Amino acid sequence: MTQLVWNGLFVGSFYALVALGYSMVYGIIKLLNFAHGDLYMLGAFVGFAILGAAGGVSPAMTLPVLLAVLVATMAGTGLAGVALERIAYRPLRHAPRLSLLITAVGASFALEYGMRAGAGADPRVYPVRLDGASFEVLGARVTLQQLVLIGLAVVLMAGLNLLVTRTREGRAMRAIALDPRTSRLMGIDVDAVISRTFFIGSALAGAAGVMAGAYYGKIDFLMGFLIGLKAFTAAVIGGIGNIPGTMLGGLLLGLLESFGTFWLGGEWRDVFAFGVLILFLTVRPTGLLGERVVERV
Amino acid sequence: MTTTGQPRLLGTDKPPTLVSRLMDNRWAGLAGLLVAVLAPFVIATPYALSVMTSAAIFVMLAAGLNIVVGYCGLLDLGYVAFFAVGAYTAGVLTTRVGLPLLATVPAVLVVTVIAGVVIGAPTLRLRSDYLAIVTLGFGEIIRITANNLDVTGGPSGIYGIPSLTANPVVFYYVTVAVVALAVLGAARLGRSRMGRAWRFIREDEDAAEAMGVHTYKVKLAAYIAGAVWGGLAGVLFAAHLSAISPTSFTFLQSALVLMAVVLGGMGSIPGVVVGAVVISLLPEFLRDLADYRFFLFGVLLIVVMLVRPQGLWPARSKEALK
Amino acid sequence: MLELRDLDVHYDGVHALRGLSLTVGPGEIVALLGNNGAGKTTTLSAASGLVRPSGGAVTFDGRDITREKAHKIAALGLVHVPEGRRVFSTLTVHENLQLGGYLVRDHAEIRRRVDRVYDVMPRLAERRAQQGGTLSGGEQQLLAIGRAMVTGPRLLLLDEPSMGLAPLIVASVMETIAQINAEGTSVLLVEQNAVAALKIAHRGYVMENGACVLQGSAAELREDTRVAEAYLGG
Amino acid sequence: MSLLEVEDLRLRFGGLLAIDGLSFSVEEGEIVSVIGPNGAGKTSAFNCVTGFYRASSGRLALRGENLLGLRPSAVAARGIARTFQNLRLFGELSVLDNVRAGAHLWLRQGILDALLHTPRYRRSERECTEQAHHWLDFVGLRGDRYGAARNLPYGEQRRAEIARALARRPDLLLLDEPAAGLNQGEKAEMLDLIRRVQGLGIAIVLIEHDMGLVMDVSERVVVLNFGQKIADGRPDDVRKDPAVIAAYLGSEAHA
Amino acid sequence: GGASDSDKQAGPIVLGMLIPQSGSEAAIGPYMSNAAQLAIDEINAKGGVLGRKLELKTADDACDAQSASAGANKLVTEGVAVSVGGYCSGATLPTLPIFGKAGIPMIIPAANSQELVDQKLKHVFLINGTGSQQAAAAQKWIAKQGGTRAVLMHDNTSYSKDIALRTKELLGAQAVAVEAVTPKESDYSANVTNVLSHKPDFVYWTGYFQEGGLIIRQLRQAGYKGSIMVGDGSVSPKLAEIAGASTAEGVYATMTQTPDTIQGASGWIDAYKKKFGSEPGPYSNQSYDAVRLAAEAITKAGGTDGAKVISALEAMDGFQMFSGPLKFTPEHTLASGGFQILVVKDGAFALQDPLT
Ligand SMILES: Nc1ncnc2c1ncn2[C@@H]1O[C@H](COP(=O)(O)OP(=O)(O)OP(=O)(O)O)[C@@H](O)[C@H]1O
Ligand SMILES: Nc1ncnc2c1ncn2[C@@H]1O[C@H](COP(=O)(O)OP(=O)(O)OP(=O)(O)O)[C@@H](O)[C@H]1O
Ligand SMILES: [Mg+2]
Ligand SMILES: [Mg+2]
Repeated sequence: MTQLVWNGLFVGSFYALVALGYSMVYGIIKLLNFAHGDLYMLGAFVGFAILGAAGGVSPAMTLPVLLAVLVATMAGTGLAGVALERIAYRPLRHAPRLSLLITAVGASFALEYGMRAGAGADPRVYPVRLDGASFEVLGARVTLQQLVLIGLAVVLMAGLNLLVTRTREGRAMRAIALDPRTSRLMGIDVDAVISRTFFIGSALAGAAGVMAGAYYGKIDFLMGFLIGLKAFTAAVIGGIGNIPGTMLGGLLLGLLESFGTFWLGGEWRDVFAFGVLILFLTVRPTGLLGERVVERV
Repeated sequence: MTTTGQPRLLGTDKPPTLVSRLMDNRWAGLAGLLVAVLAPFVIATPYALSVMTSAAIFVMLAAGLNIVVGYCGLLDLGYVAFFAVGAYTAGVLTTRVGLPLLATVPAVLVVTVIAGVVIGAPTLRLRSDYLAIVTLGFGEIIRITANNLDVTGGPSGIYGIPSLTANPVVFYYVTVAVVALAVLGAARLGRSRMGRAWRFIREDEDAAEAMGVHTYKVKLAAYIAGAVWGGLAGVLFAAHLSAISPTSFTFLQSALVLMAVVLGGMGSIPGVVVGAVVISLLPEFLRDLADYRFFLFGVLLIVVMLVRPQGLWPARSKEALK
Repeated sequence: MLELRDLDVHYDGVHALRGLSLTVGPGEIVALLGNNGAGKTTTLSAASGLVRPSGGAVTFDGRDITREKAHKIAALGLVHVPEGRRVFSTLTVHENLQLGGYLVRDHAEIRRRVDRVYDVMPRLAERRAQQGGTLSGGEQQLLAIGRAMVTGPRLLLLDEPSMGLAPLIVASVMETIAQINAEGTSVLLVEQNAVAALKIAHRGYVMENGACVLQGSAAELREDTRVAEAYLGG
Repeated sequence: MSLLEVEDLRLRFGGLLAIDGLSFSVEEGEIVSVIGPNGAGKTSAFNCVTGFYRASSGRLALRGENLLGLRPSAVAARGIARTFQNLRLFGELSVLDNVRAGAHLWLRQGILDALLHTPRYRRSERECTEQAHHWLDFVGLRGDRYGAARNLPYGEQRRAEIARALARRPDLLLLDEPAAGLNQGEKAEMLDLIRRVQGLGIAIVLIEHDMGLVMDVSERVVVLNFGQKIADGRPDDVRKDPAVIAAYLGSEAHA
Repeated sequence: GGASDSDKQAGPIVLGMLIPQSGSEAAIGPYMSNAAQLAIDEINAKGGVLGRKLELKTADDACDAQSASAGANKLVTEGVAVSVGGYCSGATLPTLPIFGKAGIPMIIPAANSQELVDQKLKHVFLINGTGSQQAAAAQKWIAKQGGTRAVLMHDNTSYSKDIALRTKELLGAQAVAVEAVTPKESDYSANVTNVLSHKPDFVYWTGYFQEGGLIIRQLRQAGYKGSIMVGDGSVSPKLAEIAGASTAEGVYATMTQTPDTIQGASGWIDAYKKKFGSEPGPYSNQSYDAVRLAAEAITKAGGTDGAKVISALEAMDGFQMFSGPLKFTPEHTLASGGFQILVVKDGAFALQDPLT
């Protein structure tokens, strides 16, 4: 039982990390950024390349080296996200919002199959492994690495939450989401704020990519697709644009999958998870922590 | 996003040009149909026929989704669910029960309408973003269920579905005829009282309610119409391929249909047809690029959208052309 | 201070401004009157960078801002309160006001200005935690004006600030505008309530069909028969 | 029996009692104005009547038929049409299409008619368009009726909204600040328009802050303050009511 | 195909190959096409077939019925003589009538679900061991190892599920659970927890190496000490790499003979590596064999006429393939699957037991 919970929380924290970027981007420009999962994939490959270039890593140094790689990768995918926004999304700022969906899917294809052309279809195996002994906590088997990864994820998420709720930058993001035109009248540089949002969101995805690569060991050019979908789901469930909600959404999805597998078996897992989510949304149509939007007439 | 200072293409008061007149009245439709009818005379290899038949079916799917997304503004990320329901219903009834294909059509209609109601009824009260995730979820649920059940043949699906006719050329023409009727029907619905109500809802639900539009029922109607179009397209699909399996009904398929609608121009029938043809044929044209195929497909999508942000053939209000 | 010279604005197919020229001097309140569709809103939007003129020039403090981006213009101190209120609907009243201070780095200063708004508009103080979108129409209008006050503008463009306000409040808002002006902010005021506008304005323009057809001091305009007929209610 | 009866209506938002025991009635063909300070609850009252807000308690009836708990479209079907304080046109649709929305309830046309383009379909479409033009003429819309509604200047959008409501052919029309954003000359036109609407036998409830218009056009004025009715009577009486002057008009505003 | 023989007499003989090059199974495609190309190059170097060169045309089936159907039609249009592709069963099924109508024989190297041969189509030949053959091998080995509580894991695709369910049937009470996983994910801890809750002593994974590697690793991390076995889809050097060499040590596999285990075939691997810069993978050897078999059949038939090639294939007896000497059953499946048990030793698969 505790094992199920722990499994769910651990996977869920990955979902949450990826979902955060999704949620931020969705929150600010209402874009279903299908390419977001592919930035996660890109992060995994960038980390792989950096590690490969750095040569062998002594086991004792694994964590510090990984941290350095993590930061470098975050910068890399962050910039990639910014570039993506610049090229494929910004010119469509005034087009119907679903038009962006096309360029997003296009970007997703381009990233996936571009990576395939560059790195091959074969999966790659990370040169370092976060292997370690496990110990029992309340009957669940836990490894130190898992704790470190979760800790890292929590730190990143908490920082982000502070940024969005407490700072003027965060207020600007929310204002742009509601009314970009009026935001400009307030002196908000809408383009710059959106760029920064993409940077942060993509950097988080990249971080998750490296962490997944180092923890699970295997990466491939399609690894972002499924997790992208799940991140989207988590973001929506949590209440779009709401950071703590998104985190909860990710964890909830992880738990649902874990328990769904246990109760109904792996083949019905997603039916269970989606079924519960749909039921939940029909009862609470604004997601876990979504703002109740009172539309006045 | 809210309105911006940039002028939009929609609803201009420019006088109609010859081109716009040609583009938006029935001539465009007839010309499209003519192209479809004459195509086999130009190229009739099995490959070309197969691809063209698939494209026609895809057009029907896009026309159906256009009712939901383009007219009514409901973001549906699981449209392929209805396609699957139609295809599987036809597949199961022909292979397991032994009905001829045509005889399955009434059953397919019933089942898709039920599916539309089941999926739509509890969820249509949701805001668009949430509706998107719920439809996506339903799409996945349908696919996984088909993958897990025995009647649906599990992961390898159903095979040996009888076609309407053994001759691919004849089947192509049957498909074109059905699809043409479906497209015409969708267009006519769009120009009716119901179609206008869909658009009112897309623009402003509250104002639509104030005018007496029962938004819930009208949305459900859009959903059911979309479901029926999707289901019938599924029957054609099953007959065309003779074998169906869950891999044909993934989320990616839903996304592709949605792309066809948006790429062509949401709410615009000629646009949606063009979009569907482009989305289904482009990968075939790029087939010879092997490894670079989908990379280029992606890049092209971006480029096309940057050049024509409103879609290839955007909707214009009927009045704009007068 | 603000000068619009021979401004042309085209919307897709519509020639909304046709060679419009006007100026606002330092310390002035200038009223801009005109019928529906005359192009008043367009004039303000062109000045604040929300629409791109197709011809002519906009200068602010001698600096050409014709092609400047809206947020840069706002940073220069030219602040536009748009038509139709446009409050941020899911942000609270307080957050809306804080956003007005987006460009102000000094937290204490923002707080001072927000408090000042609460002083002048006690209704907003009562509702500080209510979502902007759920305010009544008039309350939203107050919020939009209050939000602009927090930006600390040097030139304020107001698009129909009295719209939807109760008579008592109209008077007090006009007083507030005069007060802000007295403290050194210039104002370009688009108003349908010409009586109220000309009461506080120094000068005024009358627009028709995208161009100015009449200008003069407030007193001159009040005396003008055409103005009286069309805008002052005979 | 009155056309519209509102009795002891209450509406609560969290701690705020936005409408507090409001009662008033509207007779057939009458023009009643609702005035009051900003935030008094006028728009909220409209929203309760039209089903957009669900009143916490009270009674609402049109010709004796209950309205409480109906969804807005059902209220509209009973014969009430409205405009919105913050304009709610269908922005991307043409002005004409906007007005066609008013025809939704009386247009007789089935799905099959539309699919087969039966004579009935053609007839009803023609009638719908004719009616739309008729009402646009009626309100005197000057702007381009073929272009997107959101491109109209503000004042014209107001008119288009009224045309849309009229195309509904209501018995009762609720207008929320129709004269906001109009100048004196245009207000005079609005006054005329309201009178002409009344001439069609349609009763009108009007929320308005322009006292000139209110005093000119209304047969009765209801005054709200903090969700409560503080006065109800003929314009001349209400104008002199000290409570109304203190809460709303101010000593000089009725000049 | 049969029809266009006369005018194509002089040109090269074209073999068609449908493989996934995009979509979720895209990683598999190159293993198959590379190996096929290798065989073709070898044959051409020896002078080709009947004096004509062989040529390979691939088409993407994306593991999806519609793409597969378009791709098959494309190959037909391009005049292929024999189809040597087919990987996903669901995508291969709709191509059967397409090739059938054109009279083109199909030698299917990978897809092996029962449905492919259920229709008793004359032109369809499977050269991969069937699910029941592999299941039989698995059952034998599990019994031999004394496994009493086996859990079968599959990835919910037809291939893998088929093997798992057949094995379960053969094992009877010794199979305590079947666990399905969702392919293409990274975290299988929920499945692993499930599996371990049944206290197994033998876990048999019938899917592919990508997930297989992760599952082995996560099973071991969760403290599972019993035996692990994988199906032929997981037999790849990548398996041990993903799982971690030490973790994968001792993992069994059910597999037809592979180059590693066939005497003298190590040269084949080197040739493959030299040409493509990577190791061969799943279905490389079957694809290689499919081409060789097609060439042999065409030679025997004395031309590319479909009916004659089919007869030649049916008559084939003792043609040496990786899986052993070839003979088709009346169903057109391999008479003997030739499954053996491999084991991971020092990070590579080695023969453990030929199960004869
Ligand atoms: N986005 C737009 N697209 C096309 N035409 C527009 C657009 N915005 C305004 N117009 C047109 O430009 C002209 C000027 O409009 P503007 O809004 O500036 O008038 P206004 O004087 O502010 O009117 P009002 O008093 O009603 O607010 C009008 O004819 C209007 O129809
Ligand atoms: N959804 C809501 N949630 C919370 N408070 C609300 C909501 N809707 C209205 N209110 C409050 O109820 C009060 C009455 O609002 P209403 O819109 O009815 O005022 P009004 O009389 O129309 O004012 P105005 O003349 O300014 O339009 C206001 O104080 C408003 O802030
Ligand atoms: Mg204006
Ligand atoms: Mg109001």
